[in-house]
Amino acid sequence: MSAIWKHRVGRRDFLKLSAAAGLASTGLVPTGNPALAAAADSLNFFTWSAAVDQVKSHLTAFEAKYGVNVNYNNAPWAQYRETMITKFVGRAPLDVLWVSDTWLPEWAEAGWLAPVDGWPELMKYNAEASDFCTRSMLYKGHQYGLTYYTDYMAFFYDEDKLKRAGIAAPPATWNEVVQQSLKLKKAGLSEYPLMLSMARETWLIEFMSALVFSHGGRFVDDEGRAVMADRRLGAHDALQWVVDAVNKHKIVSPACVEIGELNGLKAFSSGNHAFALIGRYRIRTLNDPQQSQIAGRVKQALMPAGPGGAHATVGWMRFHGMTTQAAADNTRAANAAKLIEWFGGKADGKYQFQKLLFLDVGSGFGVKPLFQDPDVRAAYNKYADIAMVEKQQALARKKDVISRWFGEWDEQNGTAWQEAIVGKASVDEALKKSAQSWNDLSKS
Amino acid sequence: MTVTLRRLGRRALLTAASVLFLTYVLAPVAWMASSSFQPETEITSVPPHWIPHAPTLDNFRAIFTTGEKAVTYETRRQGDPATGKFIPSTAKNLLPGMANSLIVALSVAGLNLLVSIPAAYAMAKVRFVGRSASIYLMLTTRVIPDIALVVPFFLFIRKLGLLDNLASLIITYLAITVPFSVFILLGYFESLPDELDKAARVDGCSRLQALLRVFLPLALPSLVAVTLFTFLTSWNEFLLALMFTQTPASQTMPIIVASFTSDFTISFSFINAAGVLAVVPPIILAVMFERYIVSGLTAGAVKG
Amino acid sequence: MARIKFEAVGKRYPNGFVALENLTLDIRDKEFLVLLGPSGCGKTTTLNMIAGLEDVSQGTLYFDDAVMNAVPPHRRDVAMVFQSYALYPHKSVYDNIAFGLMMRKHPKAEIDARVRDAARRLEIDALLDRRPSQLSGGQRQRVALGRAMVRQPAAFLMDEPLSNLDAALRISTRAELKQLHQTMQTTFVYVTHDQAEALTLADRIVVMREGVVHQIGPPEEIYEEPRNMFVASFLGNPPINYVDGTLRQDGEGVRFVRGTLSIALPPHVAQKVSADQGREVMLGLRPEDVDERATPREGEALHGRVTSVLPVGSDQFLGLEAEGKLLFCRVGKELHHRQGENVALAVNTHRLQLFDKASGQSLIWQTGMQVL
Amino acid sequence: MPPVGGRFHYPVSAYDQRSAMVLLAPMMLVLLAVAVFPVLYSFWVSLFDLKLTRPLRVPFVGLENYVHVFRDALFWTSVARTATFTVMSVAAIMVIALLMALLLNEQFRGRRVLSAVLLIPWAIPYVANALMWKWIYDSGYGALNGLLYQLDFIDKYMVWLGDTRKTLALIANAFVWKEVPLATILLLVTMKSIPADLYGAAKVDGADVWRRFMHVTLPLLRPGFTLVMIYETMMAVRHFDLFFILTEGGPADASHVVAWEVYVETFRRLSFGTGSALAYIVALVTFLLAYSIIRTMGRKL
Repeated sequence: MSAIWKHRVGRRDFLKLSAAAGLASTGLVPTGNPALAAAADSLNFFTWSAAVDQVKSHLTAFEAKYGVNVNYNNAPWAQYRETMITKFVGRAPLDVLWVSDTWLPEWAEAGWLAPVDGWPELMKYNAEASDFCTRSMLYKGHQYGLTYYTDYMAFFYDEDKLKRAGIAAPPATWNEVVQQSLKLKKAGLSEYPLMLSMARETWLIEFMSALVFSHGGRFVDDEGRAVMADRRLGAHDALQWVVDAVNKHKIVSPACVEIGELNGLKAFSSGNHAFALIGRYRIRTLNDPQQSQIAGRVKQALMPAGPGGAHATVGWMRFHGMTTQAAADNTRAANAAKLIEWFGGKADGKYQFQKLLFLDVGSGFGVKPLFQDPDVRAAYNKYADIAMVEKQQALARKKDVISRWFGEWDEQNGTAWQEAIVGKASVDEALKKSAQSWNDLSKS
Repeated sequence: MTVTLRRLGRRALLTAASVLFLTYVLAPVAWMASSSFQPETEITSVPPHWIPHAPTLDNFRAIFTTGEKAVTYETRRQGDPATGKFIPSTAKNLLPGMANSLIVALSVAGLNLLVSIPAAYAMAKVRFVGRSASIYLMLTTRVIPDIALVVPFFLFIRKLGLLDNLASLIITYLAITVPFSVFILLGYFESLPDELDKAARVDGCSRLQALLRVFLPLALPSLVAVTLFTFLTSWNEFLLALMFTQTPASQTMPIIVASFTSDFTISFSFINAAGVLAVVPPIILAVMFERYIVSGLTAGAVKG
Repeated sequence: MARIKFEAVGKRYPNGFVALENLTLDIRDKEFLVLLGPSGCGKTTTLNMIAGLEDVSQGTLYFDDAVMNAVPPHRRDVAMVFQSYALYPHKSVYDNIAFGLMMRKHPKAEIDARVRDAARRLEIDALLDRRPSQLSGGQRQRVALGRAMVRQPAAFLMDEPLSNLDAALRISTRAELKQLHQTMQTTFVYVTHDQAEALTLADRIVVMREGVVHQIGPPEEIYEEPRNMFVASFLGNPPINYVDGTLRQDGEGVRFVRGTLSIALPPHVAQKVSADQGREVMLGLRPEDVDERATPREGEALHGRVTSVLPVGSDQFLGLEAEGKLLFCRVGKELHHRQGENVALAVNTHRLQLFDKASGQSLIWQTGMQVL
Repeated sequence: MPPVGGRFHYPVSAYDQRSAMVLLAPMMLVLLAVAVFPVLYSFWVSLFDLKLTRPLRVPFVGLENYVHVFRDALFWTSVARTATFTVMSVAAIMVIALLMALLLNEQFRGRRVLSAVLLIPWAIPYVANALMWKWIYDSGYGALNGLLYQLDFIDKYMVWLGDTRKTLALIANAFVWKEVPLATILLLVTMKSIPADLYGAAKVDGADVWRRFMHVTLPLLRPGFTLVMIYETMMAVRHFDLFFILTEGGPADASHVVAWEVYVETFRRLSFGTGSALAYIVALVTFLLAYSIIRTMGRKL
């Protein structure tokens, strides 16, 4: 039973229940509840379940140094938004958490996240951070945290397969992707040469953005108007290309709508494909013999360009944020700031965590000085072409759909794209639908 | 002659049917079990190995050997949280999750008996104003879809500050179990002769005493059935748990298992291992208490 | 020890069915009262009301002078034997018998003494450790009796306790019950639909039908002086013969006439009906009330043709067709009638019953207490 | 002093009434608190535009949420999907359950084993069931592909859950596999209740096995079938778990059933107002079904 009592189920709660049972209308507006108020001398830190060991090791050091104990928990990335929102509205004790750039407006507007620009010791790191990162943490002129990691969508290819198909250079345009894929197909080197994950999950928007940007299109213009349905400026070319790749050229598996980023990664790493759209940092895994059957053969090329496009791709930002409930309590706020600095800034004068993440997981960092770090360069050269990495990074763009209503729109948009891919709707219909829901939501 | 022929034919037919039957029911489970013993490299082989060539216990080991030791820079696993074998870092949550499920299931089963027995007895043996009304209430609540309860429950649980707390599950599971329990018991009590009740009361039992001293001992089989159902229902429940729990502190087995599918690093064989662990307890219960379950199910369902 | 009094008691169910109508009945202390009637006549309802198992929806029920309407069974000092015996399947015979005393918190030693004593008297002391499922019907019935006996209740209620026993056992148990009543010195209320049981056991019989009491009285009175055709025909086996006809006034008195059949009514009857010249009536003739040896005198002769001869050992029954009516008569087994032969029997006119054809009420035994 | 003669009072003893109330109190409390109140409350909520992402502004909108739901094309899609899923599943369940019941109704060695094994699908959690089938259907390494490939039914691995034409049927299959045992048990009970002499009589009339089945078994199984049909319909209409784990309503809207729509509306779009409006509609529909249950089953009251 102890577990129950640990969670403070007791006479108290049941009295509360029976009392509340009588109330005809429990308030629709949340009210705080003492039962779950956090102890001031401890912090609640919540992340999605990535780099867990790296986080833990870095936390151990933190606790040792400041004597603040930290309750660390994590949830799968796929359910992270739902989980966090239920925690916010449930007033669960929570001080520091990982935030994805796409959720910032929603969470800031709802008053769940607190700006951290009141803390000079945190702001000072902006000087050394790439301004893409800093911009991604801004909302309405306030900065909401410090970096966890930043990365972009990369285009990988299996050098070996290309050679065997007699292909000299990786594709520079999406058109070449088709040509080369057909070649590979004919050579029997791969059933579906291009690995594309189009399953409805949190990753989908990153894949779609990469495709759209590299085709020189936009979902939304700078004024926040939906242009995705626009045949010239919009996502039309990108989506049309995907639809053809699946249905006309058959170079992308029709199963792509059920394959998430992770299974895509595994499929690619087990050698089923020749090309893949995957988060840049995955190249470490892909070239690690322990985890990949094509280790050493995976190379990065610039994101292919669409007719009207350059080689642009999408970049994303994940960062450490502070909750309003923490900010409201001086001691907790102070500790939270310490923790954010420890992870997002320097720990003991070094960008410990950023480096750790890079060395162990390979995930990209937004702090420029690390590029000069010898260990980092050494590691990079082991499995990647650092020049290419930086070249593509320069072409990475912030998602243009980040907004208060992103969460809701994402649902609609995901469905729309899939409908087009499985042929239940035309490209135009799909994009019109998506644009429609954007406009409705932006008015609400 | 023809008789023996027919008997032979019959036996052949029955055997064939039985084989089909067993295949249909067992094959999927068997495949899950087989997968759970395969290393990641083997499980991704095409076509699949129906029987593991290099059986391994790694997946189960990952679940059972999870000391919550402090991780330092030195002791950390390098690479992704699941270097190499794709075993999710959350593997260690499975056992606590099962513990949570156990606590919830036991509490719900207990509360069910407490609440349902007297009610069922009253409905079955006492003539009182509002009897049929209460039976209707019970029958109606029995068919409220859980999905329809989610929103009000959520707001309500939040109001009580019980989100991410086992209590929220225990309370809400009553909604989906109590009507069924009452139903089964009602059916059973009704099947016991009224004269027993009368005899007991003439012998000096109050209503409560008649229930405790005479009916309870006689209702034992149905009590077992009810306990089993409420236990299994709570042990298997997914939707409400998904809504009301967010951290391993309160997440039950189904949630943890489901979370593996959407976790960063996913191992097919590991998920199957988790699946195997999830099905073992219910299967044991089901096979052990088959008799009670069948009788209970029929008692519970046949009347609607 | 108790006197049980029903005062204008009624029982009506929500669905409007009336189980009992305006029953007024005074059960004397230590009396053996039998409630007799066909199923659905309200006898069991009446019994359950005494036990407190059914609620009195109208009127008042007294034990001695205490109003019992609202007193639940476990606060009434009554014991009951059920038709199905309703033994507790999960308890041993001993515990079954002891249960009532336990519930009433008697000291252990006393309980034990009483249980063993009762067991001895019922000759089931060898069975005390058995479970009901291991007992024969007769043994179960005894356990049920024992369970009630040990209580030494103010009232001892029995609901068709013998109906699940085979014929032989039933007869012998009757005697024992009678004996039990003597020794227990308490009020017995006994429900049955078997008139023979009623006649043998009762101090008084209450004949009921469709929730209404038709007659209350000692067995012989009920048998000899039935107040109406229902009572007359419910008791007696084979049942009383009815012949419909008219009353005819003549010189020396009143006669019952049907075709050639013409019977002179005895004075005590005649003077009751002297007024009713030409009235349509039913003549009730019990099978045993014929005298086959005496050559019938005029006015008491019953002529008929033998249609069947049924010897029953002690004596025999004749099926007799007279005036298009089939009558049954009991005659001595020494005479030898053959089918088809014509006989003349002497009717014992003093034992005739006479009813009004329309109302079915007796023209001989009117009383004020009928409620038809 | 109780009434002597005269008017009737309701024929229930005060004592029984009291004790019944006491005995019922706990259940009543629970049912009111966790079933009746929430249902009413969700109606109350459905009258507000409640968005969790906008915790501080909760305007009253009357029945607008319902209008919104009924105007939403996706809602009607989900209704269609649910209907298809339900019909497919229930039909399949009845057929398979009938066959299994017929088998278990025979007397032969090993029958006990079968009936014990039968309970396995019934007992295991839906989550495990879902994972199991997801893995079987896996288009890359799944058993289904493997088997069909080895048996030469297909020359290359196929897409299963990802194929919008197959999705619902495949999910239904997983559902059926788990629901069949209960249905079988219910049918079996009804079969056992068929008096043997009826078969005897039929035999005497010279009816062969098939005729006996058609003219004795099937007709007398009707109550069992009705029961199974209604019960399983209820289960199918509200089912959620499989859709969550197997397809998340996709691909596109191929498996976007009502239950999933409710989940998305509330916990993805975080719009509790419309969410509970939806939920309320579902509840009402189920209540109608419930009513038909009580009617059809003729539960004597």
